[in-house]
Amino acid sequence: MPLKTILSAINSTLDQQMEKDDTVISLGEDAGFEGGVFRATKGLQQKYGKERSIDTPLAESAIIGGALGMAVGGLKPVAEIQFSGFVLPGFNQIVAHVARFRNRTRGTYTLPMVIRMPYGGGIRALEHHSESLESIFGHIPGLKVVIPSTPYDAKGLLTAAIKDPDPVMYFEPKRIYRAFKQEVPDEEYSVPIGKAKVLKKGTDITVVAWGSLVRETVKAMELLKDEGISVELIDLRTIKPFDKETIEKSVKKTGRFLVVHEAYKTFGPGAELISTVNVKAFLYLEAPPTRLTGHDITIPLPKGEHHFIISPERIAKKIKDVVKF
Amino acid sequence: MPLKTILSAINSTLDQQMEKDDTVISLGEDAGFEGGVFRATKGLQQKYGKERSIDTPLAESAIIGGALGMAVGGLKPVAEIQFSGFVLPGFNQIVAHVARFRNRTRGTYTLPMVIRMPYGGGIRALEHHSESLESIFGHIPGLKVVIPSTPYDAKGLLTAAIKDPDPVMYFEPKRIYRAFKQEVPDEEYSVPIGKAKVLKKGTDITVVAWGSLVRETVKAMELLKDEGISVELIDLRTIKPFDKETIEKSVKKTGRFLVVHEAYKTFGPGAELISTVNVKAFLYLEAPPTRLTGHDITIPLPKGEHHFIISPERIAKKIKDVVKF
Amino acid sequence: MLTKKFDPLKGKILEVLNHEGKIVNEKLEPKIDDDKLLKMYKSMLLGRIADTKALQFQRQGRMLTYAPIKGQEATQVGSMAALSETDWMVPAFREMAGMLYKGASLKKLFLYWYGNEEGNNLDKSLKILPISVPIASQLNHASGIAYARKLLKKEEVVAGFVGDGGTSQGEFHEALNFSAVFDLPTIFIIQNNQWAISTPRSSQTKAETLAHKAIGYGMPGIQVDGNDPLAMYIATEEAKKRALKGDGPTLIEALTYRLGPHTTSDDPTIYREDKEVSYWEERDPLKRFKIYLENKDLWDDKKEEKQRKEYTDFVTKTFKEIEKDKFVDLEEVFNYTYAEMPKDLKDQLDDYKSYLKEVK
Amino acid sequence: MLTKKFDPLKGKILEVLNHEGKIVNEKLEPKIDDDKLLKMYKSMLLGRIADTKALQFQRQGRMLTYAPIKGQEATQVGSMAALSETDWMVPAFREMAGMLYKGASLKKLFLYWYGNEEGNNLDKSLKILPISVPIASQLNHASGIAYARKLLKKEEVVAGFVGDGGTSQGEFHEALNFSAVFDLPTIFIIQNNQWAISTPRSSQTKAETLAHKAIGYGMPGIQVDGNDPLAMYIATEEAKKRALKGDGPTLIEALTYRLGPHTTSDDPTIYREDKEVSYWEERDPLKRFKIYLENKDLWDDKKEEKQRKEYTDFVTKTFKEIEKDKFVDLEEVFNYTYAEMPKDLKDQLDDYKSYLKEVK
Ligand SMILES: Cc1ncc(C[n+]2csc(CCOP(=O)(O)OP(=O)(O)O)c2C)c(N)n1
Ligand SMILES: Cc1ncc(C[n+]2csc(CCOP(=O)(O)OP(=O)(O)O)c2C)c(N)n1
Ligand SMILES: [Mg+2]
Ligand SMILES: [Mg+2]
Repeated sequence: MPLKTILSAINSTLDQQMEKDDTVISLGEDAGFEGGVFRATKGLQQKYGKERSIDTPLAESAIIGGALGMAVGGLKPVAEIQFSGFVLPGFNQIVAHVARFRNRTRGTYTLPMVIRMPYGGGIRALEHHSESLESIFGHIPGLKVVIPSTPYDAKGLLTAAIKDPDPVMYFEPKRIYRAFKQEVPDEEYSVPIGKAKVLKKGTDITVVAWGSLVRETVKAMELLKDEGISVELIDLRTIKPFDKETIEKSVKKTGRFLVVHEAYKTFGPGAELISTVNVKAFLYLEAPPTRLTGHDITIPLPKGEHHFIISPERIAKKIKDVVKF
Repeated sequence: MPLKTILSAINSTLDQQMEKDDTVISLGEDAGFEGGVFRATKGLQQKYGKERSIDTPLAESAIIGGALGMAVGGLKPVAEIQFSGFVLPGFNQIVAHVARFRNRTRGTYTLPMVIRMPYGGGIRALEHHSESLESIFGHIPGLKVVIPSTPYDAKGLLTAAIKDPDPVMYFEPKRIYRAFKQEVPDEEYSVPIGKAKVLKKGTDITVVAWGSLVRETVKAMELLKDEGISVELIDLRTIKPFDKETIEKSVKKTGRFLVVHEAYKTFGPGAELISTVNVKAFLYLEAPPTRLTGHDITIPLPKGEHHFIISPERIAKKIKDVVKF
Repeated sequence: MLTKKFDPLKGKILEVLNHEGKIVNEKLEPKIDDDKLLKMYKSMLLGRIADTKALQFQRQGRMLTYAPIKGQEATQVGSMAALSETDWMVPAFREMAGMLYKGASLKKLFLYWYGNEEGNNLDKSLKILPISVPIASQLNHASGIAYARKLLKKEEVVAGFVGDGGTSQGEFHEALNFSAVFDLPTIFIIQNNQWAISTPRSSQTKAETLAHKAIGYGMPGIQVDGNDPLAMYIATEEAKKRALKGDGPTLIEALTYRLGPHTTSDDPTIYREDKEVSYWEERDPLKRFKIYLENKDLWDDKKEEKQRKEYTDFVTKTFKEIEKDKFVDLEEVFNYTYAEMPKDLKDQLDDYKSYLKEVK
Repeated sequence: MLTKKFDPLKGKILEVLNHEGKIVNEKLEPKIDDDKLLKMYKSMLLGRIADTKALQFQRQGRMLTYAPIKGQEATQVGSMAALSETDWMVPAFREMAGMLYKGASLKKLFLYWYGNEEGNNLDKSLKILPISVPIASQLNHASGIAYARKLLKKEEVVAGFVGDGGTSQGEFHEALNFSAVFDLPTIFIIQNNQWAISTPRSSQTKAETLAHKAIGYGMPGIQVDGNDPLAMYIATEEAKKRALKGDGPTLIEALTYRLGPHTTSDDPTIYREDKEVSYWEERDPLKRFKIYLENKDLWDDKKEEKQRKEYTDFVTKTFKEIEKDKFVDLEEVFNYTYAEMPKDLKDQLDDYKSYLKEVK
């Protein structure tokens, strides 16, 4: 099996889906000829032509609203937004239309479409290149939101997203785009949307993370290996609709819960997971369900970013705190 | 003291502030000559002229981005968005700029500006006229978000918002725009941003609500009056930064917590309040902190809206459930 | 080319049938067969009658907000008549007459104004998109559909509607640019009815005409008498030809007027003068089209009376039927969020159902 | 009026100083005093040298992303030189030379590219807004400032910058329309450097020129040789006069070229040909301006050499200083979210501080 990074897994998955299905197309700013600023769509225009691997004008509403129209018109568009911070000009299209078309028309018009974008901090980027806005999209009925943390899942979730009859927001943890390689099967496969993955079994505490923070949590577990704490690590993978069952089962076993995310704290994703744990496992809780999150400040530029980014050390410390509560 | 509705309190507060301070101006679609579709800005153009009570072109980014520029240029703009559903085309300006200008320039440029908009359902309106998106804005560092539920607070919070050195999102519960009158002092006063209000003291359960649901909760308490349940009702008033102390104090006393909101459930405002209660009062909790919220479906058109809107009966039932846990 | 001959930069406006029902430009009179002419007129008439009734019903508190079309029937029907069944219509929210012409059922259309999503559930074969409330956003959908159909080698065009107010929105700009860049088979039709709620066209933009805006996208633009169904017909017909040849989109500014209020919650007397309204009442699209048909011996007062009565009965009956259809089922409001209901949403539905059972 | 004389609809482009350093239109040569001419040239030179050094530093991994300005100096300096100190500059992110001319400190400007918000903390009296990354969004700010200053009866104009790619964004449209509707004293300057990352101008829009877009807003538009500082100067000067007379905004399309990569993470050889680059290298704005100053006896090779050395030292020194300034304090990243830190945010800061203490 070939070894792939998350980025190359995304690239080859797009290639595979466009090869198998003529109605799958890709569009975005600089996403055609040069293959996108991260090269996630590299080679697609050369292989499938300008019409199916489209360089669009610089206009996110047109990209997303256009993709909606393409889906209505019989295509399966995969739209690339250059960085998640630049999805904002297209926010109206996503919330007012993409999320609602099925319901608005009582199922007459459905939108098999994917909106891909790199997200998250830690790459010493300029302003607006580091946001984690997953919970905002997770709040909107009608959207699905997925985030892979491995090359294997990157392929499986993207395949599932493209085949999904409904719109899927596909966030790419750009910090680990090329961080490591993994064996990724050549044949087509899906990772089901809505299913978390227990990465490591444990008995003392349940830790949920996604995207690049899965890797940071694994590092934290390394740091803790002599502490005698048995961590159960769950990669959430789908933010909406997320997998309550897996979390519930785990917390009922461990009695302790920590969610780690880079998104801002207040009204952020962790709050929802904690509230869910409360309902599903309240009587099993031995400590308050806890979150370790980005601060409620605009994610700083690189010279201050380390104050914001969540290190393995902080995760390790937090795990200890919760276990000792 | 004159009796005022929420709507007339808003109108006269704008009038008072524009009278006192030449730099306060109002702008929005149809907000000038005709005084807005709800007449919240009625009479201002006639009194202060077209330049200070502005009819803008139909373009929310221009309204919000324009207001930002006006604030930089020395004015205190109060921008009206016709319905909260139509703030979405201006979302980029709010998140990418309005929320960030102070931090981006390390305090050189600050934005004394207000973005007003009617929000919420229950008025049998067309699509996009009923959303409750407060938690999305609450998630963004740099924004303040307030929601009055009475004419008195409508004035006090709007005054505070206009005088605040930072941008404030001011959501107006249009369902109760004209629902009742209250004595509202003529003189200028502020209701502090960030402070909740205990509307009724009680000992069995803490219920937090805001906007039109405060009124519905009061009705629920009427329904419960023979049940021997002592409810402590808190009107949150400020969504960001919200008043953790008042909630903490209350829950430590009652041991039970219910938050009621019309916004969608998942990744919604209630999750944050519950998570906060968990941290602040975990050991005092006698039941899982609970939420009663809008379903995770696009808020339906009027013929189905009753399935979504939260009735006093449902609130009463939920209060009983939590108390009986 | 009409767009050359009636260059907005030269102050030209395309007119064929003037407000007195006279052909002012014989060479341009389109050859439309009699059946089609009658269908056009009847759609306009049905639209007009439904509009009038809707306002009555609304005043009686029997209907929700409704956005009247009175005065704009020719813009809508003239353009839709130039398209084929296989072409697409992407409406804003004030295109009832055009939708009727294209085959939408009156009942469905008014189910929407009665507050039921089912009203947007038009037969897919009609190729009419649902009503779009967020101003101008639908134009990007028009571009996208046009892109898809072109790529799939379908000989179809897409007509996207927007108001004069809508031309100020960023999405107007992005959509027109997108269509132009890719030479898409899109036709953008601005219903310039002179007002956006209380905001007059003159406060919306300093552009001399809205057709001028085409220049910024490198596409042809034309100003058309929007109360003249024949002018709208030929302008759209030409745009369609251009689109199918691969020459890209066209911008049509239809000069028309909203004779009624913005919506039923609007009071236009606050912001506009009666004499403006009467000026435009004289330019009523139905009046002139009726004369045209009469001159062709296709129509007369008797037919008119009969048809009016028939439509009035039909509309009243339809509205009454709609009124019977009371509330939407609980399942309905949950069922269409996703193809398959996620477990959590199912739980929410079940919770709510048990609540309803308990309190019953 | 230049905008009449050089009507983009007629294919006209405003040029004064051609690429060989010859005045091609003597009547239009502006009377700029010698000091100002020298200040203009020096700002361009400083910009060029800083740009070159920045690319070196970046290649050595000592700087973050940086957006080079090489080739666009005349557009920026020519326009800024026509404004007063009291006028406003609303940049996108590729306007370093213009910012330097207007008085921004090189150190601050590069603190930003080294990843420190302090780099945007320019002295308020400079009236330069911070760098704006979300394409075209800053133009709405320009309109708003212009509105405020006009209302406050200040005799000031606001220059808003955007790239050719930025003209596709909805915010471009909304801002221009807003300024035009209210006759605001705004000057919109498109730095058409032919590329938006890998996307050429021709894929951005079908408009014949970007100046054509002015027509859709009813404002004057003009295409200017953006590598000609004198042409940029007079175009901006006229726009300023018009703005202060109350006649509203102007759109200036400056034809220029980005000689470097889009940013330091971009490889332009992927998408464009060397011969295009050499074509534009011949049209280097500094080269021609130097000849012009030499012909006026204001400059010579010796001065050039001296000045280059001085600036090279200054830039190197500045960059090294910046490199010393290592990380931003923890307090700094929290302090400017609000005027007063809300209790909850203070708690987050304190929590984090205690964590840091504990792990130390
Ligand atoms: C994005 C957005 N902002 C505001 C509104 C509220 N609104 C509804 S109709 C309308 C005026 C539309 O004017 P125009 O485009 O001329 O269309 P007309 O109503 O005249 O048909 C406004 C402001 C909206 N629907 N969408
Ligand atoms: C809203 C938004 N979308 C995408 C980007 C990413 N991006 C940064 S620069 C750029 C190209 C800009 O081209 P142009 O406007 O011509 O300016 P130039 O870079 O040539 O100066 C893009 C797409 C962005 N900054 N903002
Ligand atoms: Mg209109
Ligand atoms: Mg460019």
